[in-house]
Amino acid sequence: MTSLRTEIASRPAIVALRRGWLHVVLVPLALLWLSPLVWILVTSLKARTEVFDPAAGFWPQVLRWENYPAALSVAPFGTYLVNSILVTGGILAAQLVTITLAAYAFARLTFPGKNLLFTLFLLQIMFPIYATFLTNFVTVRELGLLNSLPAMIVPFVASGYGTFMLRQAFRQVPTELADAARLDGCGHVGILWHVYLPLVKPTLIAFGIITVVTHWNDYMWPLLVTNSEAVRTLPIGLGLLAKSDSGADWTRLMAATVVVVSPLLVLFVVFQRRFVDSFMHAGLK
Amino acid sequence: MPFGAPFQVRLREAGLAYLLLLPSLVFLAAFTYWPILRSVWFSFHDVVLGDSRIIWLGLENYQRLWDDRLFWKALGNTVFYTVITIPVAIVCALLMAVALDSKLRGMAIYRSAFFYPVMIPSVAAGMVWVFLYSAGYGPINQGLRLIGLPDTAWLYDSSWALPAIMVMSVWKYSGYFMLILLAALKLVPSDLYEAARLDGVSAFDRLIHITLPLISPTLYFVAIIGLLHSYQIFDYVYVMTHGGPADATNVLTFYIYQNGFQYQDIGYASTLANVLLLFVGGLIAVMATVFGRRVHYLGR
Amino acid sequence: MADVVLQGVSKAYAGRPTVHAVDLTVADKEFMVLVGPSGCGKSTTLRMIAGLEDITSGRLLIDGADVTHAQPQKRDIAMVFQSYALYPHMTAYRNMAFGLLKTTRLGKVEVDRRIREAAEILHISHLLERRPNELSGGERQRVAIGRALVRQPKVFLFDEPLSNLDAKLRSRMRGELKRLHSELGLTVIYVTHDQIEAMTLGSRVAILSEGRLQQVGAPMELYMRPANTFVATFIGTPEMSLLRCAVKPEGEGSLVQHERFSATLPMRAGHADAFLGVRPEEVRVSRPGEGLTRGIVERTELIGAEALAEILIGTDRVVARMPVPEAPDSGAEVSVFFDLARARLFDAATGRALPAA
Amino acid sequence: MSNKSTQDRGGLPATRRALVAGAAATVASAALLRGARAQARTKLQFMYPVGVSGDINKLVAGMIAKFNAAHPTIEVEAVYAGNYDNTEQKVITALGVGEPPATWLPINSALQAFLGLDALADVTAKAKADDVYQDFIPGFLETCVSDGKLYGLPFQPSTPVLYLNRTAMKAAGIAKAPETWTELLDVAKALTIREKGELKRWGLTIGGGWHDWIFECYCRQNELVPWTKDKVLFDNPAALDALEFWVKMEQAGVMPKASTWEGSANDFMAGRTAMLYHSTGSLTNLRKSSSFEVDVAFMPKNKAFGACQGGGPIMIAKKQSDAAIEASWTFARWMTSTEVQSQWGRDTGYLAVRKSSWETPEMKAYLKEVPQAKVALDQSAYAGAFLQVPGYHKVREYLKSALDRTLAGEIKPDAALKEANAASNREIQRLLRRRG
Repeated sequence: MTSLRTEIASRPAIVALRRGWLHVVLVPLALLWLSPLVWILVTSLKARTEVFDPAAGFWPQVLRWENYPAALSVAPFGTYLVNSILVTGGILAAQLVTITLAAYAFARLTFPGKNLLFTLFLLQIMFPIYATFLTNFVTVRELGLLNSLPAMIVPFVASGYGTFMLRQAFRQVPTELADAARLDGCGHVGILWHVYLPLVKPTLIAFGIITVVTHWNDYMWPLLVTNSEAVRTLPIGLGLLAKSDSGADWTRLMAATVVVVSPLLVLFVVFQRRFVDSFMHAGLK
Repeated sequence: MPFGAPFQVRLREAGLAYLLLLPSLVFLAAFTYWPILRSVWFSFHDVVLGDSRIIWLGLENYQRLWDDRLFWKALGNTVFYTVITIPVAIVCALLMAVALDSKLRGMAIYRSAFFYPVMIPSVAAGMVWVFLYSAGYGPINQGLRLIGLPDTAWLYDSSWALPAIMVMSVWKYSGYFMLILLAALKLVPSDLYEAARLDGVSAFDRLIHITLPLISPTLYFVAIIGLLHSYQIFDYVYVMTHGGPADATNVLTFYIYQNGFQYQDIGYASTLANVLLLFVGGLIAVMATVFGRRVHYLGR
Repeated sequence: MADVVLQGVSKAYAGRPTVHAVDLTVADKEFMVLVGPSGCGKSTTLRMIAGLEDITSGRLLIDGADVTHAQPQKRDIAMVFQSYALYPHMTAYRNMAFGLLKTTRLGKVEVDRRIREAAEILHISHLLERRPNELSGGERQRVAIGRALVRQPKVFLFDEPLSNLDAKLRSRMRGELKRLHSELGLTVIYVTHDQIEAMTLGSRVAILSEGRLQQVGAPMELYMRPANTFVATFIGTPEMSLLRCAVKPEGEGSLVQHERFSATLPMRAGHADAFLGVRPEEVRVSRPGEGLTRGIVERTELIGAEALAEILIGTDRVVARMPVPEAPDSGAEVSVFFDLARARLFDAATGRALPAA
Repeated sequence: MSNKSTQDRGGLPATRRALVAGAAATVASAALLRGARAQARTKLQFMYPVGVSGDINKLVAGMIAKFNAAHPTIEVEAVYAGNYDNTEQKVITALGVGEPPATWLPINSALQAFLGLDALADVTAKAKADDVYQDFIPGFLETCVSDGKLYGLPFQPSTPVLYLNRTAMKAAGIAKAPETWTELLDVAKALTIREKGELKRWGLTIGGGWHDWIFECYCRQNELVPWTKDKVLFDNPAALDALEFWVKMEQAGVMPKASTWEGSANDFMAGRTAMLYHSTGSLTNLRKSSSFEVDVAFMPKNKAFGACQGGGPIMIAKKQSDAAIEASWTFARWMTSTEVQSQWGRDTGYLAVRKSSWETPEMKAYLKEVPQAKVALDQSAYAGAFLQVPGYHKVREYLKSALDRTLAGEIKPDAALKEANAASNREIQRLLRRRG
């Protein structure tokens, strides 16, 4: 077997040809995918009249870095950034706690009503807030949480999706490890903390990425439940620039977009290998 | 007490389980179950945002719904969007993942290129695509002109506006699905491919007969995620077209929003929301019965 | 005194019993092997001793204390798992230290001393900073044993610890385990499905089948005097041949009447339908004309220095073991002798040995 | 937020007058006692939308800061609430829990909706004691009037105007803006460019998303106000005639079937359309972002000139203490003062509501530089309020859908308008029934 394998792999010409062919397909596709980003970057550095002037060409005449401070002065983006971090971080932290506990119960404990409860958890996957935002809004209002950071966090504290993902991961941990830990003197909490959590780290990271991306970019719910600048998040700041009646102010909108997108983008580019590995080891099945 | 002790042990375990589930259940009850129940209850009433009076209507809202041309249009749009966009995005993602599932130079660049749209806020993405789609000066039309295609005002045209949003959704989410599928592909044992190659199986057949069955659980998972993300279309409609032209892009979530928040007609909006719940629930049920059994997924 | 006493220990899942009232006493410093085919309840029994499964009924005493419902960590036991169950995210050292730090109040220095000492004994001192996935199967095995050793528990439990090793390594580890047991004076309860492993390792062996304890005894005792047909056929390779016959008392001994022969055995037994049990080395084959009876050689098999011949006697088959040069050709008619002084009888209805021991 | 602290200081359960006196005393004493100043401040919330461009947020913040600095007894907190719809929804939500903002800035069409909720303070008397009736431009003031009573002060009125690409017109040899529908069609034809059957430039675009607003202007140009307080009149022949004219322009190939509000502005700036119906509020952005000369003209007339008001007034909540209403009035008055309005108009392109604002030296200088800014003011002489019926949101959607589908050729104009009319009136009736 091994000799065959090396034989196949060691035909460099064929391999090179195959890879070359792939690049021929992938390079244009990647460029296609990247073109909106390029457009965003280029536009963020243009003068206002250049955006629409067909004679102006694709590249800006002069790089207008001043668009960035100008965009950021429209709204208190610093406050928005802090709020975005607090909200996204708050949701992530809360979810990690709730899903860990719940997933452990579903993966490793026996109790009456387990299947029914699990189905109830899955129900939330089917009916995310976009399907129930209306009544959720009423609830949040009644709880007196409108216009506060918690209003943007509480509906997302429990995650059927995360529970499900983590339960799958927990089930893949050999039971013998839990047994060994029990003999080593761990209770349920000890087993969870010392054995399960370290072993499902990739799943936690993968889930973390999904959560952060979702809530960092959420527009609708934060817009509905916040009133004052003190509690608003970055996408609302973008909305300020985007949703004006006279047409968007493109240069500044794009500058603001770059600012909002950059933190996640940089994180991804730097850690992407780890991200992919996480998705891999998370073994999403 | 021969049976006492194990019973106690079991009791303690159940108690612990409920304790662990409690935090989740509290929040699920408040922000998932209660809203669903409430939305059912609202749908039988005349409820107006900002007014505490609630008037019993019986089935009147459902009657209205039945006669509401725009509702049927929105439902049709939602179905169209969902059943086309998800499979297309998954196929795109699968092809990307298969292409990237080898030791290529520039892997990191390709991966980033395909994944970054996921991280762009939908408000911003929507605005950018409004520009890209513009007739005449829009980059997409300029590109199409190069290959000799006529200029189209994508978002102004009632037959193209929804497909245009769908194309953008594919751009936005394929990378996400790709990443998940890529991870699954890497777990397919390579000797299976080698065995197949020795048997003279073509690359396409390898994809169909080896890769797909082996990653089918992940495909199923991705389909579910896709379904959930299809709600995101609200953001695009809200930003890009506001439901127009001629209601061509009005989808259920947006129509619920309009009724609930613009028209303050909570009762009717709840009725619509219930239909959406049924639709999504039904779609998941269909997926579960069609694929679920084959991929051994949800059951255990 | 770290003895383990099982008194009528039973286990039932959802009302279905899987282990039936097992009574077993494991003496201090004894190497007790639980053996039986898969599904016989041996692992469940071990896990009940460990406290990983609750005991449905019966009592478990370790060192005289009733630990029937005690938590695992309170039982002062250590266990080596089939898959080793090493924590993948910890180094070998941390794996060994983890339980020690959790269950005892030992200082870091003492913990370190114990680990170094165990590592020395197990020849894994150079592997301590590695993680399990950087270790070979045999090395993992040693770390797993080391993790148990450092705890210095009253009882060691082994759950098929060698089944994931290749044949060569397995026999080496067997030797090591034996050495450890005798050098360190451990009390060991060891589960395996491999009867050879059981026979070579155990100071005593307990055989289980279908959740019931069949026989407990020293390996040779089990081999020579099996309590029933199950034990008789489970122990020994190739297995004991059973010939259907009728028994009746005759003088000091008994008369055995087979369809093709009759013989007198030195032991007394009552009237019964029975099986005559003979092991391959108790069968002798010679040219036709002599012997107790005749048979047709169905096939012969060469295994190294010896040969096995399967011989048809009436409707029964017996297996004979002999030096290779003496092996008859298949199809040949041969005379057959049995070493009747060592042969045993089993009641055909109950399978129990005759006369009842 | 209402001014709870003031109310508490006014203290005793008493008649309104006593409360006013108490509150006034509090305010007065607070002004005297510097130490107590912070506590005595009346806190007001002001919810506003962004109608025009991102800068509004900044401009409003600046104005509020100025106001607060000048008024030691009042502290206004400005809340950006999204667009007009979001603003209205937020106010209504807050009304539902009994804690409305003190003041807010909705679109003028929402007047009936808020009156239906009994949410608005009647400021007629205050206005009469002031110079409001003298100095405010009557057409703007009218948008806040129902049954002869005044419910707010117009703050940022606008009307649609016709934007023209002057450069393109010169190239086509057209000297002046079209003044009648017929001329509009001719000019649009002349400005439309097709190459080999493919469209390069539209002659005219009607900004989508608000095209129902522009449609009402067309109705008014046919001497029809297509609504009364409790019903709409979309099936009126004058409305049908307007829609048929739109269809005629579409079929002549000079105008796209549909557009979006932001998209049509982009199209104009990019030279994709030579003429554009859009809000006067877009003037600054269109002027600054276009690479050609932008001109503004009256919307062409048919039987008459006609326009309707967009933009919104500052409204004051009824359910708050008299002191808070008084403070809110002070705020609304300041926001609509001569200087502030002059500045606001110049910064945004919205129309200053006071005659005196147009006479300030700054405004005069600005008009010299940007004469286009005057057009909307002149046109507003022909402008009335926009669709002030209950449930106007839904009515707007019905009408937009009818217009869209007609232009897309899915339905005939008369059938479309009849359907929209029936659906709208049913909805209005439903809401009126609920009000009892």
